[in-house]
Amino acid sequence: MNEQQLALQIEALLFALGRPVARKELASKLGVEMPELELGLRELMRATAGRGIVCVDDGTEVELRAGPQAAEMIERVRKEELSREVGRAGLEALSAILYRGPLTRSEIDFIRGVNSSQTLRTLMMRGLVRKVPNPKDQRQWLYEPTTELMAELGVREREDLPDYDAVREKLTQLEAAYRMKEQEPATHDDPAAQ
Amino acid sequence: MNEQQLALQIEALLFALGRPVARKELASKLGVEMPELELGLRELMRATAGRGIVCVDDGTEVELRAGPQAAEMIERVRKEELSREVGRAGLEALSAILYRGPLTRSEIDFIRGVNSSQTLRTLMMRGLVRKVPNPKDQRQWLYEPTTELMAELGVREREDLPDYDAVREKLTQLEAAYRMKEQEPATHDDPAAQ
Amino acid sequence: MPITVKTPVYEGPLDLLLDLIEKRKLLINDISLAAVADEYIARVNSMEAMPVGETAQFVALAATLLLIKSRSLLPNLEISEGEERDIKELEYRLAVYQIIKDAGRGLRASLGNPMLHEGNTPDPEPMFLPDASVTQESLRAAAQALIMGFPQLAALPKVEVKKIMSLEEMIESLSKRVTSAMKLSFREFTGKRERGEIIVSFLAMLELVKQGIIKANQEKEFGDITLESDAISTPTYE
Repeated sequence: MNEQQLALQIEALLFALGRPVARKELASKLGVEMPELELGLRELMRATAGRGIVCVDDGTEVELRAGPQAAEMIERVRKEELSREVGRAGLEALSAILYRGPLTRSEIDFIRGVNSSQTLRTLMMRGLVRKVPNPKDQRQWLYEPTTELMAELGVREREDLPDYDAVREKLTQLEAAYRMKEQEPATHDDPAAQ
Repeated sequence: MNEQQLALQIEALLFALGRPVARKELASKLGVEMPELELGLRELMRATAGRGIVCVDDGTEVELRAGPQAAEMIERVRKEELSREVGRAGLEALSAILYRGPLTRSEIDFIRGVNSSQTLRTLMMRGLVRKVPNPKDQRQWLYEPTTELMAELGVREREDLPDYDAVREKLTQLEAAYRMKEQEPATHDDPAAQ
Repeated sequence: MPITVKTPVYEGPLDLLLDLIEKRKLLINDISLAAVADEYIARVNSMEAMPVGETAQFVALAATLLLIKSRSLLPNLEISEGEERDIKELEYRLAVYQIIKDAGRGLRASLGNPMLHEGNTPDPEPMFLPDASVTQESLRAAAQALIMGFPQLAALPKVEVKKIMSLEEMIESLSKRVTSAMKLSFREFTGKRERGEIIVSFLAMLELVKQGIIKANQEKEFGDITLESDAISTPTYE
């Protein structure tokens, strides 16, 4: 691998891992020796200087971050995002989790008929739902409402939601009927990625 | 803001949000007009081509993804391989949407000669297509490709799809020929047969 | 990850028809459509029981093919504007479908390309930010939307049954018109036979007449027809 190729691999790996990574770990994951890694890192630092995504190096660990020129803008956008209403998608996902939950992401996708990963991410950032390991399958996450959400809704438990039993029953029936009819491969369960 | 600066801001914002973002949303968050945004986007597409992090464009939304040269390494590190099997019905629907889209469900049914609702639902659950209101008729939905679909096909934009221009061209010609024939007066008129 | 996919042999009537045309390496036009009509109908005939909706779609296309074939054999057969449109539309749909299906093969290959993996942007620590629009009522309404969002499984077949009815009418009226076009009555074929069987025999006979293998005689107007040939079984009259 030449320097450019190595820089590319380092950049992609840091992006995929999304956390600070020690030089040693980088070298072992990429299967290169330390001196080679240093060359690749130097090339990456050079190539990302003054860009939207920069490589930050504290001497031990390296990490990708949004460029400093964009920090102010990102701060503003983040605030805006969280002050927005959760919208239709958010309400649907919340109601699936409340009435039918706890559910895995693929079960929520199935009930809604659309991919819900971004919606769930927003709901989690806002502290409305959280994910807990599925006791039946440790590789999966289950989504459940937070206690803060329950308090905000003024219900002590999910059973207190309007028409809880009827809605839960109806959704269960529809799911069963639809799964049976489905001939195509359904969603595969996400292995605790994210 | 010049193109480079705008590309930097777009890159940083996409990185910070970590999800696909619609062009409109980008423009409003960055406080620029659409034509300016397009220039910035084009610059970003150009600047990230062949790098570790690339920009993927589905025609409506854009998202940052790891470059194709890093695919194998990331799969190895993440120890997971995404199943990208979609089945024949799914492939036909995807190809209609990519090469001819955006399309309504009945347009997809018309092309395939069979009901596609089940197929489309499965594709939506996997995040490979999404539906958006038809600007021409708010009661209808249009199906569009997603950045997830582009990423799973390993392409950054639609123009990189196999034979994209040739297929579009063929379809346009066919349609033009068909419309012309439709307007020709029929040779026979037999109202009794109706 | 292994997934079991139950793939039907044909995705639908267009798929079957296109397959028949491509197998013979023909271009899509009325000549090739007429050429594969018999085989299409024979295939549909031999299909195992299908859901009502699907059968209707296969049979509806058979009707158009039948019309195309009849016209190719009987140039003086009157074709209505609507039927002319159906034929043109079928050719157009088939051509578009062929392109889309081919492109789908290219996509399948692309699914084997190295993919562009997702990044993993770390999210900021969650903080509780309530949203005034999230209430018991709005959640109940969203649940209702979920319930309504499940496709209505029962609604489809009803519409399709209506299509079958109109197909029978269509075949009926077509055989009347063909009769007058070639001064031939098909009483024989309007008995209690299976629809598919009627169509196949009907087409076979048209073919034979065209090729001059059989000669049709009619004693008087609206009278029965005598088919002068040993090659086919003598018609039975009721």
